[in-house]
Amino acid sequence: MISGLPPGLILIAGAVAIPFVGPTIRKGLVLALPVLTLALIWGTGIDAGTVWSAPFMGYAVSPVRYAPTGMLFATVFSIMAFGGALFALRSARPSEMAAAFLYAGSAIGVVFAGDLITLFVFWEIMAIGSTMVVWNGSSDAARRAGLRYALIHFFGGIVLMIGLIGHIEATGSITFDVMQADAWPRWLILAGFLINAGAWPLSSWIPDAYPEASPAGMVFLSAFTTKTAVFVLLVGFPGTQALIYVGLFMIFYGIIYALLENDMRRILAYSIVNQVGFMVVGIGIGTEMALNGAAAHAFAHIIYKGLLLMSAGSVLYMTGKRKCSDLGGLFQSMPITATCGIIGALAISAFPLTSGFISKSMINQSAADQHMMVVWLLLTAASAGVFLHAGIKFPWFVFFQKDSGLRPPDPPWNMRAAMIFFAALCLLIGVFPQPLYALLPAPVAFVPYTGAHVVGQLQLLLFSGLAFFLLLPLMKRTLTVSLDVDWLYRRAAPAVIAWIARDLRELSDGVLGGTRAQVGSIIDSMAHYHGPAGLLARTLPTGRTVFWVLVILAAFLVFNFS
Amino acid sequence: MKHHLIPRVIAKLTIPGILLFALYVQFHGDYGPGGGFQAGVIFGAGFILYGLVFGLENLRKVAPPQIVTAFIAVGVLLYGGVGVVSQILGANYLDYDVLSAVDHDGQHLGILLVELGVGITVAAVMMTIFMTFAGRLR
Amino acid sequence: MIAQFPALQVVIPLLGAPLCIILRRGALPWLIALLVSWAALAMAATLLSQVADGEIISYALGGWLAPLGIEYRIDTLNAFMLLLVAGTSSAVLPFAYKSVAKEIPQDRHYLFYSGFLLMLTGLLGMAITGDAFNVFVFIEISSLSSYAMIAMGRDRRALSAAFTYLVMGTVGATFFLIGVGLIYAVTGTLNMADLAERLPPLYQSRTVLAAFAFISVGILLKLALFPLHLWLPNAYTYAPSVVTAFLAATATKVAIYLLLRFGYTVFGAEFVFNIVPASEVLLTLALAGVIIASFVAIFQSDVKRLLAYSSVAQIGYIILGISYANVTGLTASIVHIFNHAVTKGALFLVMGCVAYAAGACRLESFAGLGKRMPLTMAAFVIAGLSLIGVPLTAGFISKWYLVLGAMEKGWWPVAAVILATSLLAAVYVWRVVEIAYFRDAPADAPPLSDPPLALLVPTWVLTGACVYFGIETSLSLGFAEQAAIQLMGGG
Amino acid sequence: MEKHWLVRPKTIRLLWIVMLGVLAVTVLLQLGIEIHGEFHIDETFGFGAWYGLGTCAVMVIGAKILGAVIKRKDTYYD
Repeated sequence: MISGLPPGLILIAGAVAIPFVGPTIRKGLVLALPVLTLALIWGTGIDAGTVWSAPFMGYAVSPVRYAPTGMLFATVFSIMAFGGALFALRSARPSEMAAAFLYAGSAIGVVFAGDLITLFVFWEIMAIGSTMVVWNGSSDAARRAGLRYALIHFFGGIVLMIGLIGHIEATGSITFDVMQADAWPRWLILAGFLINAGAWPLSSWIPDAYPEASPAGMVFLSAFTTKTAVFVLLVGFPGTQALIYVGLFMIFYGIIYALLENDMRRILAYSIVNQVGFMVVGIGIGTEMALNGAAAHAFAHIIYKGLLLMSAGSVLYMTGKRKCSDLGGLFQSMPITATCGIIGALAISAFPLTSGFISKSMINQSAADQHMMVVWLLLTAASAGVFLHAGIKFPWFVFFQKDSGLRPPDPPWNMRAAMIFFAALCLLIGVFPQPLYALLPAPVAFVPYTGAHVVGQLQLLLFSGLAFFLLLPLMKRTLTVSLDVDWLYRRAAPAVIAWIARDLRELSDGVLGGTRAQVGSIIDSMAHYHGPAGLLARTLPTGRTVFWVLVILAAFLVFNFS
Repeated sequence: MKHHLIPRVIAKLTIPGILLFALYVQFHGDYGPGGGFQAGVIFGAGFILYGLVFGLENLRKVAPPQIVTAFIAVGVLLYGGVGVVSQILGANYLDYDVLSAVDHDGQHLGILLVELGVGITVAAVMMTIFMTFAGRLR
Repeated sequence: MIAQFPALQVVIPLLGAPLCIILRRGALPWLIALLVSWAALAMAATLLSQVADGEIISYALGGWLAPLGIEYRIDTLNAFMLLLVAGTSSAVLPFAYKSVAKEIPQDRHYLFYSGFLLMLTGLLGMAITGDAFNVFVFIEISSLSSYAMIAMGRDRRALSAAFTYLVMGTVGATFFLIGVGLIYAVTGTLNMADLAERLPPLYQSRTVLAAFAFISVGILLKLALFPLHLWLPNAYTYAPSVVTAFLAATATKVAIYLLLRFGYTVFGAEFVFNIVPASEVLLTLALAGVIIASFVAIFQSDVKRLLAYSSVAQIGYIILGISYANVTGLTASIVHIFNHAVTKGALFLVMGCVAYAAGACRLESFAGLGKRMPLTMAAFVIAGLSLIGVPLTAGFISKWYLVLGAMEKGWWPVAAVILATSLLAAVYVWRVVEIAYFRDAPADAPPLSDPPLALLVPTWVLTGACVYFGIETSLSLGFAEQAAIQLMGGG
Repeated sequence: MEKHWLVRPKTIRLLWIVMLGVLAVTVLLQLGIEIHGEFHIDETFGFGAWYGLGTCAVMVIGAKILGAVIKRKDTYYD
């Protein structure tokens, strides 16, 4: 009975209830519901398979399908929802908490989807939920970034939907299973998935929108959208060669941009792209071990990236500052935040005894096993690069470097508790990887802790550290942003339209104005035709309609008689 | 029009005739030329003539607008009601055969009532239109 | 008794209208209208359940059998339209009580409800009759009463809007009549089923071609297909709230029904799509309408007007589905007729709530409404999501089928346009949401709160329907599919 | 106010020494542990060390060069 319930619905129901209950009940609710979800998932168990089907739009949809990969992702999503809720317990407004739960619930919905329609339904709800989370950053910048975020995800939804419908039309099947990227419907589906994964060129929404969310909001955002994309790629397109190259590009794109970045949360946002790149490469390699590695890395990544963002969020929450150039020396007054942040940083860098070590190694090893030397070398270089941009750069510039003079205390107890919880998880998984291995879709025969591997990794990371400190003068923080593809739709497209529009207008307006004026002029010229008094919207005399009546009538008649 | 004696006298003489003729057209409609629509127009014309000659005020006294509008409704109700009665008696809407034991009589009765409904509505509508337009001028 | 429902379906609203005039005191007219409408809904539901298995009901008025007499002929599509029209009126009439009391002078209420019932009669009649000339009669009944209803709007511009609509509506109805006259001239019959049998041998006749041109242009004007939509925005903007909600949900939809009925049943799909270039004409106009009207909607400063332009765009979607000339496209059109009626009905009732509380529906008067009228704006958001076509709302079902139909034809650029314009819908819905939720009300704004339950409940019933029909599709989609198959099968 | 012990110059010098010591140890450890790579290059002595140092330098310098082109004032989009 209850086991047939789509597990995501628990959190979604919570999202509906949250705005209507008092603060005390709300706090209990947000902590209890993720636990309840976890209990439902594991109480039902993997043997349940496809629990039920129902007719919807003439198809037999199966909203609840238990499968190993789904279980793994749902487990970490529930843990994340719990940790995030604990972190957000006091700071988040009811609307933000509700949005976050809608978001988390629909992400869990996606990973249990047994068919493409259910998947798409939850996919779109996830877009709405996450947009609401961004908006709850409640600044003007958050509102604008949220709109861009929403439009990109709606666009991704469109690409995905055309692909899905084309696929369903061609095959007659709605089952969500392994697909071959061999015809344009499948290419579109792949593209739709990759947009959510943050693949270049549509990746800039991550550093654009996520850092505008509230401190707690970004903790939630980092976990679900990109990782559900990893999930669907894992299930739908394992072994698609193109993904190796996409993934490698994402990895180095993330490193380079993170190195250039000044905003601590944008550094971490770029590092999301980087880390998802590792998973995408693993999916592209497509062997059993590579897929295991991708899944394990997603699991580990959600936790340590959540931890890093909690640490960054605590700093932002306590100081109100987010730029590296404004921060520094915080380890003295925020020891717990700093320690947890460092543990997260070590985990993301795949330091031995942390969760990243056991998961990333699997991906690297699978590349080696397949004798992909270039891929392996690049992945190894990237591991060093991760340590550079996230492993050292983030903690160094936030907690050490110069003394900014700021002496904020550690954040409130709930934030500390959430950080300690996640830090402990990072270490536990790193030391005892067996429980995580047991969750993986395929049996694991991988032993991470061999002397050679540990030594090799230590050499790599420690010498990267050396490189960091030696090259420190080259990495002086500057008050800058880096141009990215979003420049095209934030700057170039409006300017081009404005340029054309200006040419269409009288020459007197041709003087170069500020960009704002240019954008204004597009809107003006659009409004000229479409606005309330515009040509296409004006209350025209009836004669105009009669004219059109005659035109259409004539069209019919002329075509008929010719 | 108070001083125009001749129109007043002639109107007084002809109005009863017009109304009588209207009733003739109405009830003879199923045997000869005529019917509810024509009868209604003629009947209404009688009142309109009265209104033209004796003024709107007097017409309003003879035929209070509220009652006239009500008659629009009554005519429609009569028309529709006959149809509903035939339904109640077990036939289709507006199937008059069932209105009497003999089919022929039923047809006769049905058409008579329906035409009466039409006549009433048309007459009332004509009067309403006249009163509305005449009233607008002031 | 049930055998008489086809006639009663039209007769009861028809008799209700004069009854409102006679019993004009107090709330009686409203009560009559409400009861009549609910009765009509019950009958429509019964009829739909009777034709659900594909049966066709034929009812001879006055006992005169077709093709001599007037025949009411009910297949799935008719019954579905009846349900839609009666259902919408039953949902908006409870709303009318308070809304009309606020927007229309007390001494005209009885006229309002009487006119409303006539409008209902006309729309039901158009949907039920199987006689081409009878259609014209009902078009006139519904049109004349809707002109009067629009003219009752508070704003003085309502008068000019009604007048424009009157002129254009009359042009449309006249074109329709000319066309019916032409086919009568060549076939000697007005019964649709009979026409369907007699027309095929005459397909090359110029009279028939001309008749088709006149009838379709006449209907396209009534259904407000771009660029023949110019009467619609003003009419919807200035009419009383209830009238807008009712007309937006039903009037253009019944006109679309006529297009389907004449296209598929009377002239036949073979004629319409193989002999006449209807598919190309409809496709072109529909795409132009969807794109341009969506853009125009973005730039409106009056939310009612914005929604009116969105209606023009949505009508474009419906016509798009028809232009595919396949079962999926037709299903999409019919289901979108239904889903859009529910969605727009809900949105215009929200406008009614805003107009009731704030007095106007201008964009700037929405500032801060998210906090001040939370329930009303929540309904707007949900119905707005349905307008965009977000999953789990009614709009999604239509969008899915529209795209699926395009894919079956291999017209994937059309599919891309459909989905891209839903981004435009997202933008214009967003404009309202942004102002309602992200802009604070001016400091000197009078206090506002959600309207009374009498307004909120009907609004939320329709809003709930947007979600309900997005999840439980057996009613909307099931009947739409059956109707589409019947139409394509030449039924 | 006295500086935190961790940021005193004396400590930092100590840290550098310790760090260089640890670096040396990790490389020297390889003498005792045989590494079986899949490729030849990863079996070279101190592969992790020189590869990590080298690629990091490349990445930092690459980023620096790219940054010269794509960096803008952080009020660019406002």
